[in-house]
Amino acid sequence: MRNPRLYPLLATIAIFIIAYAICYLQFPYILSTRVAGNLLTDNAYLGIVAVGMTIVILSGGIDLSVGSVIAFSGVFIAVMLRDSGLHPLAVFALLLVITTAFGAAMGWLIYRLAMPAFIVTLAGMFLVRGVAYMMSIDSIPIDHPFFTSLQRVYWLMPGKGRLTLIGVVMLLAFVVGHIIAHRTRFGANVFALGGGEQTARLMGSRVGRTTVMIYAFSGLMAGLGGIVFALYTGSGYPLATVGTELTAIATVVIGGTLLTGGAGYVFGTLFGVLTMGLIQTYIVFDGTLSSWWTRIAIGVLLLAFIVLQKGLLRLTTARSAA
Amino acid sequence: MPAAVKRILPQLITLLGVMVLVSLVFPDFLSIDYSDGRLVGPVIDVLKRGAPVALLAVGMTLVVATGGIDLSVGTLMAITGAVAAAAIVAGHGLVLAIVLALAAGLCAGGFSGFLVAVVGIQPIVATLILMISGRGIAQLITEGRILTFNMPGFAFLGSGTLLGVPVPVWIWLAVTALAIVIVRRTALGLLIESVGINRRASALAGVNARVILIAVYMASGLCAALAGIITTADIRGADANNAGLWLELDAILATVLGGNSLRGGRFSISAAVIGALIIQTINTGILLAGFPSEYNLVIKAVLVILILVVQSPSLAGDLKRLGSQLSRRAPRRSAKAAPQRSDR
Amino acid sequence: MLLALQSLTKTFVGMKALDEVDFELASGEVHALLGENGAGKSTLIKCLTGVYRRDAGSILLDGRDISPDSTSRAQALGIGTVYQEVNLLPNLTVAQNLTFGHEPRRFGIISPRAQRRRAAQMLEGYGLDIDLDRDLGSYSVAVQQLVAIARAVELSGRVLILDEPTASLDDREVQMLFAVVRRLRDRGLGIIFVSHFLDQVYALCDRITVLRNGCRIVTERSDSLDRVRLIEHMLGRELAAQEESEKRHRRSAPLAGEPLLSFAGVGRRGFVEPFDLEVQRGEVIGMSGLLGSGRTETAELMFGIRRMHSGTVSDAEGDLRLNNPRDAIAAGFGFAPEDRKTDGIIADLSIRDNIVLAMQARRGWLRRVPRAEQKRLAADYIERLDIRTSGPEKAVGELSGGNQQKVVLARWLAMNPRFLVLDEPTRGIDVGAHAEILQLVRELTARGMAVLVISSELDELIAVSDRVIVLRDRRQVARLSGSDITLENVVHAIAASDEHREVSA
Amino acid sequence: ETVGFSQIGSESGWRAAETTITRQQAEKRGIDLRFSDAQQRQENQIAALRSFVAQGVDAILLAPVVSTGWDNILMEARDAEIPVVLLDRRIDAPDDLYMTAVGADSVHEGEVAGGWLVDEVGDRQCNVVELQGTTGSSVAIERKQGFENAIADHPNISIIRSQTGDFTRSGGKEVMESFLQAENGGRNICALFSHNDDMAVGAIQAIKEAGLNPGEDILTVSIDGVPDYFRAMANGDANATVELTPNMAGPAFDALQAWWQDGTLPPKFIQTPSTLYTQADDPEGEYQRRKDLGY
Ligand SMILES: Nc1ncnc2c1ncn2[C@@H]1O[C@H](COP(=O)(O)OP(=O)(O)OP(=O)(O)O)[C@@H](O)[C@H]1O
Ligand SMILES: Nc1ncnc2c1ncn2[C@@H]1O[C@H](COP(=O)(O)OP(=O)(O)OP(=O)(O)O)[C@@H](O)[C@H]1O
Ligand SMILES: [Mg+2]
Ligand SMILES: [Mg+2]
Repeated sequence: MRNPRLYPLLATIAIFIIAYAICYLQFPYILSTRVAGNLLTDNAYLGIVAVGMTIVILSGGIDLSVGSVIAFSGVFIAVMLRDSGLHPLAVFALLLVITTAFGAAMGWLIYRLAMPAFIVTLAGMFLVRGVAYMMSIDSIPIDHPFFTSLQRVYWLMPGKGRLTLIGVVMLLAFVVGHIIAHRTRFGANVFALGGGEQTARLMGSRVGRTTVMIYAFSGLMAGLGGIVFALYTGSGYPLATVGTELTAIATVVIGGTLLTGGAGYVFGTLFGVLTMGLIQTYIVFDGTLSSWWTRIAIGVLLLAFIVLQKGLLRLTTARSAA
Repeated sequence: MPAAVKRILPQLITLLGVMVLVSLVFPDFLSIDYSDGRLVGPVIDVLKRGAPVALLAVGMTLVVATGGIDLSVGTLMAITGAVAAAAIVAGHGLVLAIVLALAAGLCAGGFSGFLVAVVGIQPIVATLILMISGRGIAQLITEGRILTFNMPGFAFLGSGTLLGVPVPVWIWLAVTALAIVIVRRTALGLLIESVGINRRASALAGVNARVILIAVYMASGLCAALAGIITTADIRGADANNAGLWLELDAILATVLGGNSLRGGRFSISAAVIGALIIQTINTGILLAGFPSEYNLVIKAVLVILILVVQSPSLAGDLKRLGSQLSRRAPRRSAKAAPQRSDR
Repeated sequence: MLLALQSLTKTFVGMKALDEVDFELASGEVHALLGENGAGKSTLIKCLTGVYRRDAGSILLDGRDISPDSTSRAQALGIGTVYQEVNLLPNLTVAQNLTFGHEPRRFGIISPRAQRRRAAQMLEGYGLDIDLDRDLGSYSVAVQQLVAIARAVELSGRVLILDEPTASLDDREVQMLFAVVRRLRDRGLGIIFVSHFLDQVYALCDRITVLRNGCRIVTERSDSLDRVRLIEHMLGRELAAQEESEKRHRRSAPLAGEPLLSFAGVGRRGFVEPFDLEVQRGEVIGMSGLLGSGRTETAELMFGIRRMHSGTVSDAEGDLRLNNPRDAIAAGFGFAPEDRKTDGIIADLSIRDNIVLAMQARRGWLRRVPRAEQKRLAADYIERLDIRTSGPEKAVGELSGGNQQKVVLARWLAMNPRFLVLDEPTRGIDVGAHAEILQLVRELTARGMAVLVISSELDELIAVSDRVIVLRDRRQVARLSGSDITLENVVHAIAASDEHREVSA
Repeated sequence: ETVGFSQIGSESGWRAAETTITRQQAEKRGIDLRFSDAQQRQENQIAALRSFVAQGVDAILLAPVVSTGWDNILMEARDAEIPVVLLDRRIDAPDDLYMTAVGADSVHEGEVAGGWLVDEVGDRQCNVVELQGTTGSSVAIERKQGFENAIADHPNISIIRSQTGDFTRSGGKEVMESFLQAENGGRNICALFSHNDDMAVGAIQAIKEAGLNPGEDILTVSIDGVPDYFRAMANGDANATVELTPNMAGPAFDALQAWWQDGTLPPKFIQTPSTLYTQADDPEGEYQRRKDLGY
């Protein structure tokens, strides 16, 4: 491979394939389309949010509010469908407008106050979950006919696996995210910001505008992730997806994106998400781990992935330098 | 005004402001009684309840000064608390229990530091790993239940009083003072700052960046261990599932409210500790005010955002510029420092 | 007038960087902006392009008032700029850097192929043979500098601003740059050129404006302003003493006897070919070569920044282990790196802290350098190196480029090493300080210190060195000493192809 | 037979005991239990259920973290003809989607607790402070509801302060401290109602440290029946608790085995008893009986 930029991505993919192979040796059933379909469906909301998170992290920022935004979205959809009589599509549109605006507002604060994104989005995280509580502290089922029919859309793959609508939405989100990050001027500005705000500014990048757009995009993706999550669970619950932001960050990092910004690939994140999903699936298939061993196993496997990736990278860069 | 005071002035003012605000919704906030040889009152509660976050903030400030972040501290509280409780339940003495807990904190911090400094994993991720799996380790020690113990000596660390003041307050005061002395009376502060601002240039100047990095994470682990001991002693039991849950976020928040930049560099421990007190004042204020609990998060978030806006340096710059524009109307052109965009 | 600045004023906390400066740029001229380190040149440029918000004054382009409030605005107005520190993005590819902000697009989607083609066009005429798809950061400062220039040239419809563009270029690149600049001038652009190399200024520029302490001193045609008067304008004092010291060419034989250090077969695969070098006490070794010939790499190997794969280093006492910079420092080495921004300064720390840093690191964290001692050192070096600052507590990042370089030098001088490696020590340093630094190097060697100087400025190298080593393709190809050190010989050795190996002694 | 068990997590000692007992029950009956811990996340539970379905287990035990959002996955299980038994909490779904639910009625628990207080104070004026569970959790909402039902007809009893203690011991202690501060050093408080025992244990410590006598100056009533609370009762520091048995798996396995044997369908809701324990019910003995159950 000529371009060293691709190494982290390739390392991620290689490790995912190796891991899948190892799981397959132990539980052959893991290679069925059923499990593969589940992997996409179960991680759809995470993947969508992770696309937004990738863009944010590429710019050198971070967005801790996404987990709360998902929960808020669910509650919002549930409450609106219950109380307002609007069509679900109208509710979705309204929701996306709200979450995008919320993201934009955070971006504006980050830029205008020159505050670290970590803190502004942390406050945002409290705020949005708080608002979700205020709308309803109870969990609310969603049973609009259009909504439930959306939930049941899937294509049956050979081997009885289901490729669900939300799984497809996630894959589309990755395609769109890839184009935005790697093929648009906005994307170039994101990378520039990640490379250094000062420098980006001197090169003529409009930092303020870019920052606002980045967090708006993340808000949009979190809103979309919220819709997908609502479809997935069919309910709205203010306590849902606590800590999802950390999982999303972990997937982005496993996907080979540098947390310091400026380097990475959106498609790497897809493999990060799948890797996380694989870890979960493996643990469920195993079925013997107690609560605490589950946690320890997740941590250890994460560490193993990251260290392996580091090692692989070092090996390849050393080889290419020689 | 001495530089040290000037540095923490914004935080002090904010703290005062928050206290005034709380006094508005709960007029008795500032009242302090003396009964049974100890001081009681909401302010004392703030000082005492603020102990864990204040302690975490001390360690977090050092980590943040190197440009890192430590997400594992909340989990470390659970681990160290579990270690202490398990030691006590197993019949070991007070001293051994404390020593084991502190050692566990040091080891765990050393592990994070190793991942960051030697393996080269980014701090958020390195400590995230411990944050996730560490709680499993703590649960492993307690087997998922609350490990209750009965040892008045240990409980004293959490709920005792000394000279009328709760022991946790003494502990965080002492640790803060000690940390400040260590970093400012030696060259450690300078070395930490230089590594945080430019690790490569520091290494080229001969600074042992690796050792410094590992050391700050160990310090953070140690602070977390103390916080864990206090929380465990306070409820006389190790609650592996809940001890320190999400406190790392409060600690980071405190550090930032203390005016420390998450990008690393210049830091102030005392300001971070005041930041912790600000957060605790808000928390206690919410409890005292008696709003329904579903409002807790919104109130906290709004206050935090408000404080961030008020403390924002660029906002101060804008105000100054506004002022100088006004005064420019006056005949003599006053060329007051107009902060440039570049110092963002 | 193409561009006119009228009574531009800019104040930083506690100091006036620009004081009612007037400046005019005609179309079709190259206008040099000169002055000592910290005179305000870069500040003027940054006010002009909207990086800094000016306090007062107006900026007219074609007689119309423009007030660029951001660099993107300035670019849109046709003002292209190369800032003093290379300001490109190391994490983007060369092609992305070149086309940043005006990538060729179809339906809003960037086409990488067109992007590459456009980038290749932009780089034509600079003699660079580089992979456009690689990260810019993987190239040397000089390459980055050329890329930055190519980018600015492309962006400048009306005005091109070059702030010390030649600081890290060698002769060949400089000539290429000049050819490009002249072409643009003939097309009617106005060009602002900042440099401390007066030869280049006289070779290229039509008019000269001198700044001193934020005030404009003079603007004159370059053919009517002679060199001595120019320098006097810059320094604000008579030159006599200065010239004296320039002339005093000391090339006494280095103190003979046991070598201070000997490097034997030191090398690293794919990095630096094994080489031998004996360093004598009190000598100045110059290291010369083209861009990318491996000079910096050699220095990094010597200082333990990269581990060597072969060879030994020894002094009178025996072998030295140089696994990292700390080992090297313990062995009495010092190293002032080429890229001061990333490898040298700790931007947010004060001048005092930066100067004592290496010393403190060597003493260990427990034994703090006493405060009084720190203050004395800082005051001492601010005075000796003439660091322009409002005080020792100013953050180094706020100093002008040349003054930052001096702080890095001071850090190592304070260590009093026995072997000091200076990689491009005079980059971005003004005439006055330039002479002072060379003078300092001589004083140091007189006290027994050995110095290795890497410099692209051959005149300087020849003036100061007792011995010159020439590198090509990461290999030592020539060593010159004594009277062999002449411009001609050095240039010959640098340029010679492999048949001319006999030059090497 | 293979049974998949999707547990919420291990957020409390009670939960840990439920897990322990479920494992014990499975072992006793020779059932191969596939355990999956969801770390308090519904999405993990759904994913685990999908995996169970994919693996083709014979039955699924589900302790749902939240009451809504199960329709789809339960339908998948039904399509695969895998019976699902809900443990400990009920859900908001058509009841043909699961076989049965084993659990206590949280509203009823609150009512029992409230009823005890009503009997205890008689006509005395009584100000109650309430420690809520995690905001938004159905248990907290329902226990609060039940308690309020019980005191609704007794104007002499009123809840004067109510805050969340997150079901944790330290939360209970911290919130109780602020209650004491806010209510005149606790002198205005006549009783404490806590949504679980862990918080109550913390609150009891706070009351003691404030120089008051829990169990006398402030009556305490709580729900769950964990060992530490029984010990507090034995010491006279606490007054009453409503037990929530952690043995949900026993009845669940009974129902499953009956169904496997001859296809008998159990009732849709198997309610476990919500027994009230007071100081008169040999708390020390209850403590001894429970202390090794993994709480
Ligand atoms: N961001 C800043 N904050 C405070 N002071 C500054 C800042 N930038 C520049 N200065 C000060 O303004 C003065 C002018 O600096 P400037 O960079 O314009 O000098 P220069 O002429 O470009 O020098 P050099 O030749 O060394 O590049 C210097 O004294 C410097 O210390
Ligand atoms: N003209 C060029 N074309 C392609 N690559 C180059 C060119 N110049 C430098 N490089 C690359 O830049 C890298 C860094 O070179 P290095 O900094 O060692 O050179 P140097 O001799 O120290 O020169 P200088 O210090 O003047 O930049 C080299 O590995 C080389 O591959
Ligand atoms: Mg300059
Ligand atoms: Mg070089």
